[in-house]
Amino acid sequence: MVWSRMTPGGRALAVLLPLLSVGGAVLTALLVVAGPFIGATIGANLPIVRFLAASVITFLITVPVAFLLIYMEMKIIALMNLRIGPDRIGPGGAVMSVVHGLKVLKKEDFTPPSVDVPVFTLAPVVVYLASFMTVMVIPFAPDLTSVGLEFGLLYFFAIGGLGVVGLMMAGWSSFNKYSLLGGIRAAAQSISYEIPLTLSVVGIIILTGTLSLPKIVEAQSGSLLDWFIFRQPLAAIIFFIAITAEANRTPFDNTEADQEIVAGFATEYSGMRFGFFFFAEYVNVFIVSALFSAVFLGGSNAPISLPFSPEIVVDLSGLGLLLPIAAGIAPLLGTLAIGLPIYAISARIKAWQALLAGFLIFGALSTAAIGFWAWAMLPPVADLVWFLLKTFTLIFIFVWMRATLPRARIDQLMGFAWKWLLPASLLNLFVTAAAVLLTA
Amino acid sequence: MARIPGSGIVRGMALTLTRFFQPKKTVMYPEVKPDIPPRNRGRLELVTDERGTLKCETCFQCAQACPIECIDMGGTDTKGRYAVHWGPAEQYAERREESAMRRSGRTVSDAAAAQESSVDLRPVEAALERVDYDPHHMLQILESVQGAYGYLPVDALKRISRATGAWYAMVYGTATFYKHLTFEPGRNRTIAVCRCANCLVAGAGRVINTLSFEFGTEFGQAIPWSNLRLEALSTHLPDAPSPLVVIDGEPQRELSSRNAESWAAALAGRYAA
Amino acid sequence: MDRALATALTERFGSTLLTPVRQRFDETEIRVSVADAIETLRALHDETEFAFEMLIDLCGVDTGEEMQVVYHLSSSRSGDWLRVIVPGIDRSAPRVNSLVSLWPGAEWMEREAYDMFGIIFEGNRDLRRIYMPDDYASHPLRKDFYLADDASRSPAAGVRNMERAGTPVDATRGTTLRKSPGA
Amino acid sequence: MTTPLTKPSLDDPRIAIPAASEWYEPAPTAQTERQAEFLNLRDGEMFVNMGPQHPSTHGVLRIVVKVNGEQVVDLDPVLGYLHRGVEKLCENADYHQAICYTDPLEYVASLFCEAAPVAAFEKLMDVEVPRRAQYIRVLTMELNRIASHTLFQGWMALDLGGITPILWSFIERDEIVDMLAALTGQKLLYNYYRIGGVNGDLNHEFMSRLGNWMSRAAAQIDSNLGLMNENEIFVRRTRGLGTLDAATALRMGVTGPNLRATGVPFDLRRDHPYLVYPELEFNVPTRDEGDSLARYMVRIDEIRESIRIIDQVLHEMPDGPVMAKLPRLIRPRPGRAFGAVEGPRGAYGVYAISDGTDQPFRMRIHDPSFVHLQLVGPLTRGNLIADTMAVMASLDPVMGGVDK
Repeated sequence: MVWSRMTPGGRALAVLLPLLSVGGAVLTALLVVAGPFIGATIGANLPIVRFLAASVITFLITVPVAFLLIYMEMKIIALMNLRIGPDRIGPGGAVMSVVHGLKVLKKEDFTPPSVDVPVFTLAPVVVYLASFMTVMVIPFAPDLTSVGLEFGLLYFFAIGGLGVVGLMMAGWSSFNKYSLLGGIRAAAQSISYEIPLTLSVVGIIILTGTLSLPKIVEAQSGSLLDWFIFRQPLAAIIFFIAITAEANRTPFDNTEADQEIVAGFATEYSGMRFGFFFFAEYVNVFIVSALFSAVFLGGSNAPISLPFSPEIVVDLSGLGLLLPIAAGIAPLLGTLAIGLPIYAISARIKAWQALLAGFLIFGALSTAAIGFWAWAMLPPVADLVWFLLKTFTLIFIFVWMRATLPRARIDQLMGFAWKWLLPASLLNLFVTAAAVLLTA
Repeated sequence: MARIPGSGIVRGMALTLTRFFQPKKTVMYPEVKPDIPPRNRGRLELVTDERGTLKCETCFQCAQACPIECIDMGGTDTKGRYAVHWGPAEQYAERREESAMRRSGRTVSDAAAAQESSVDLRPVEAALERVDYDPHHMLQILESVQGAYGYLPVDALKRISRATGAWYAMVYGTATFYKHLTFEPGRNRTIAVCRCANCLVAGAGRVINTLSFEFGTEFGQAIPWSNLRLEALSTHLPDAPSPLVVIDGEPQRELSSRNAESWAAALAGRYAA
Repeated sequence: MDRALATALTERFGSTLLTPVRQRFDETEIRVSVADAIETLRALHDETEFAFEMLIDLCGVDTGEEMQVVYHLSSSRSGDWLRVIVPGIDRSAPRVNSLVSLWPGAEWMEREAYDMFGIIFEGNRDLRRIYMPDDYASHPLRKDFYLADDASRSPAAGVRNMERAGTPVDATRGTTLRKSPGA
Repeated sequence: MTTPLTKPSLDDPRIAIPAASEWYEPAPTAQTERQAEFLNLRDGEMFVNMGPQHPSTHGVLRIVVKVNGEQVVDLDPVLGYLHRGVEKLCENADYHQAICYTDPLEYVASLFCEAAPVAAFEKLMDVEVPRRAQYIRVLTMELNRIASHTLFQGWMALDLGGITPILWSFIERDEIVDMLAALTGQKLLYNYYRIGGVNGDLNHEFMSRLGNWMSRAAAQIDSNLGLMNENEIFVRRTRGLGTLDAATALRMGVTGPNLRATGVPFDLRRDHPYLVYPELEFNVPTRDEGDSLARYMVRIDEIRESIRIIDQVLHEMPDGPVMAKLPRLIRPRPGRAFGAVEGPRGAYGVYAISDGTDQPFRMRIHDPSFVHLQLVGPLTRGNLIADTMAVMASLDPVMGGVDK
């Protein structure tokens, strides 16, 4: 029998190939038969489909973003501490946070016997839900936002404020005094900082006359000086401090001050429930940074217009059948073309090393070329890159602050919000309104 | 203190940023081993000379000087006899107390064993005899000792350690590990059920079944979660009623053949509360 | 060695000193009775010619026949340590007056001496065990301490509490503790 | 039927697994007047247990805090989780062995824990320490003081929520520790001082490492301090917090930097000179404020003074033996002796009584952290929970010494 002499890979292929071909045929037939019907259904229910797709995509975005942020935090703080930080798993330890996530997933999800079970179970879900629902309104680029709400800013503050309900739920239901203190701290802190946070952007709302985030970004589309950080510097400072407190970042991380109240609201949580809190925290950092760059740093607007025109129109249609042939041969030729000189340089370099280096260099070059082409051809790519660049710069600042600053005391924190930030934001609002009135 | 508010924070931020780019101090441990200073005294080793013979002259000075008695010497002489022995037990026994004994994990010292026992040790001997002085049956020994005294007297523990050669720490550790073993007299209580023919006819079997079900234990064993023991009564007490249950030597009068199950369930409920 | 200090001490406390002032290296030693102890220490602290303002150490000593309480003082006027020994405390019921009114910092050191020797300091408001568990039965640094018997007498709260069946005690008074669904 | 002693399993019905209702510790019954006062809860107050497993306790300390919201009403430190009975152990060991029992007490600066008993035993034996050994002791002690103070600086920041300074501090400390390891062989518990001298002369590796470190120590430590010293958040959290005045400090038996931060220039190196300190030139830094910031700053000033002392010692180091002639078995005449040294946390003293045998009859160890821990209560009453940690960090207790 042939089967007994086959390798495991061969057996897998022998099973999979017929299955795939049959499955593919069935699928094709279905598409041919039912295609128009599916198309019509999607077309008729476009809002629902769009909503579902947007929800799934936003949910899926949060996971890699959280992993990336956790890695960034580990690495940057380590480097600032004169350590190396994660370096074993993946290039530069980059997969470390993913492994952390897997570890958290497989840990025991322990429910202490004295907790209020429904509330305890629901709390991390509420926290995570609140943070990922706000991702929906972030204007990554013009036309690249999940839900282009007219009242995006308001939605953002409303849903963002929902997170504190989850923290309170966690703190209350855990039946632990540390958790309770953490939950109450979270509530007090979030409520206090919501006010200057909201008031500081009212000036911008007056200037732009809209609550829609894409429109606020659009209002900053002129030169660099049109960015609201230059037109509303006081508001920007207040907003930055307030989002630091909202995201519970150092120096305002009193809700989970481990030297005082162990882990605050998350003390009794373990396993993936704790993972939800942890993820939500980092997603929060990402979204507040994104919001700051959208509202104050011009969002997806480029800070400088490039001196040359990036309009490159490559018409490849004239090549006809040669195009796929060229696409197939190009990597091989490129690898050889770069690898041979490397091989010739030194006798110590082996042929496979030269070829590998050639392949890698060619890969990098072609990726850069394609990226540049995409940049030039597709405006959303450039916009997205600018937006993410600004956002991650802000995230770097948050991590940098965490590596540097000690924690403020809870009463100093509250005093700062009510005695300094609130009057300052009111002053900013007053001055803006007066200026608008006088110039109008 | 800086004049401008926030300038201290900014200076700190600048400092961390410069450190961000400075060379790192991490020692990549498994690849790079830290150098052990030549004066390190962390590891004991027997040194050999260039011809491969041991340099140790068995002068015992190291064992004598070792403050925490981690050096012990033993071995065979040239005729294969077990001759060389140096251990803290002989040398320091007379001036060591129980604290050192428990800490270092040895059998009871002579000085401690020489003290006269406050309890009659014959049941201990009997219990030890039953398992042929085998320390592997420690739990069984302790259980039967506790069965005899109702608790574990310290002198009994010492005797067990001396007789079996088990470390006192191990005996003590076993005794503290299991909850049904106790060091305090008078805490253990027994529920004894008579199993004479009269009682069995009158419903003692039902009482036993109900009690062992309710307490979750086998008949003749300690009840895991309390200091109670479920036992058989050796003989029927004179002028006692006929399903007879004796709790701590007190015959229970309310029990009759009709209410056997309910009474036993109520009893179990009373102790579980 | 501060000869002037010895002279001054002899002049001031001549009658209350149980033995002559003894000096060796940078240490000066006096002995006073239990009754005079606190008054002597107060005088040493308050009077400007001594100004022994610092209590460096307070400890108990069990000599096998009697208990002692030993104070080590330091003054800005002298480079000598002053050791005040209060000997002759009854071993079966050791009892001395507390120094807390004079040096509040002595409170824990007295608690330690109580814990280790069973010396009762009258006037210390917080005289309870400091190192050993609350229900420990004996005093470890006494010369008649014998551990194995002692362990059997002491219930060893730390370990046994975990194992002891007990109803939850309401520490917060007024709120009731929830029972878990299983209980 | 025999039941062999096998590995215990939690399925064994004889092993008690407490039911959920048993997890609550019974409230302690008041044994003293003060404890009754503490256990009496007024309206709106509750107890919060900090420790023995808590991220910010230095070692295994438990503090029962009575709080009203976030405000600390009262607190009661519970000691004994690290109690090893070192005094009892020392009574059962001979004089050389006693030194290695005291060594792990204050594990952050363990040379001082050796210096005090050695000083007491030398008085008992009436032995003169060679001058070179005295200089070596001063040198190593000052190095250890710097190691302890740099670590304190990181700890203090860590307890206030800053995560970076502790790692920078450990880098500094590691250099000193490696240096001492080259000299003594060990990294944490050196066990270097002997009755009558030190164990081994200075070696080349130690001296080269020391020279290397001295050339940049001051600048490096100053640079590290730039992170916290002027940070507004740090200063606001420490200035005016836990203020101790000089009179109270003296009454509470406070010594060391905590006392000097209240303006009392008391330093055993000055006031009860030992070794060669009288011949060295150094300042006793003091501050008048007495708050947490002052305690922090005094320690930083002390680092600079220690560097100065090391410099002088290296210039004046004489030649000669490092060990006095002594019998192998130490058997002092009956007598009493008190030896004290100025440790990084205060006066570290040993009162030894000899009865003429080779074991101390009684060995009393006085640890400054033990006294300073008493202050946490009075200093934090009325402040917030977060301040408990800040004040405790600034007092710098080491639980190994507190619990003995």
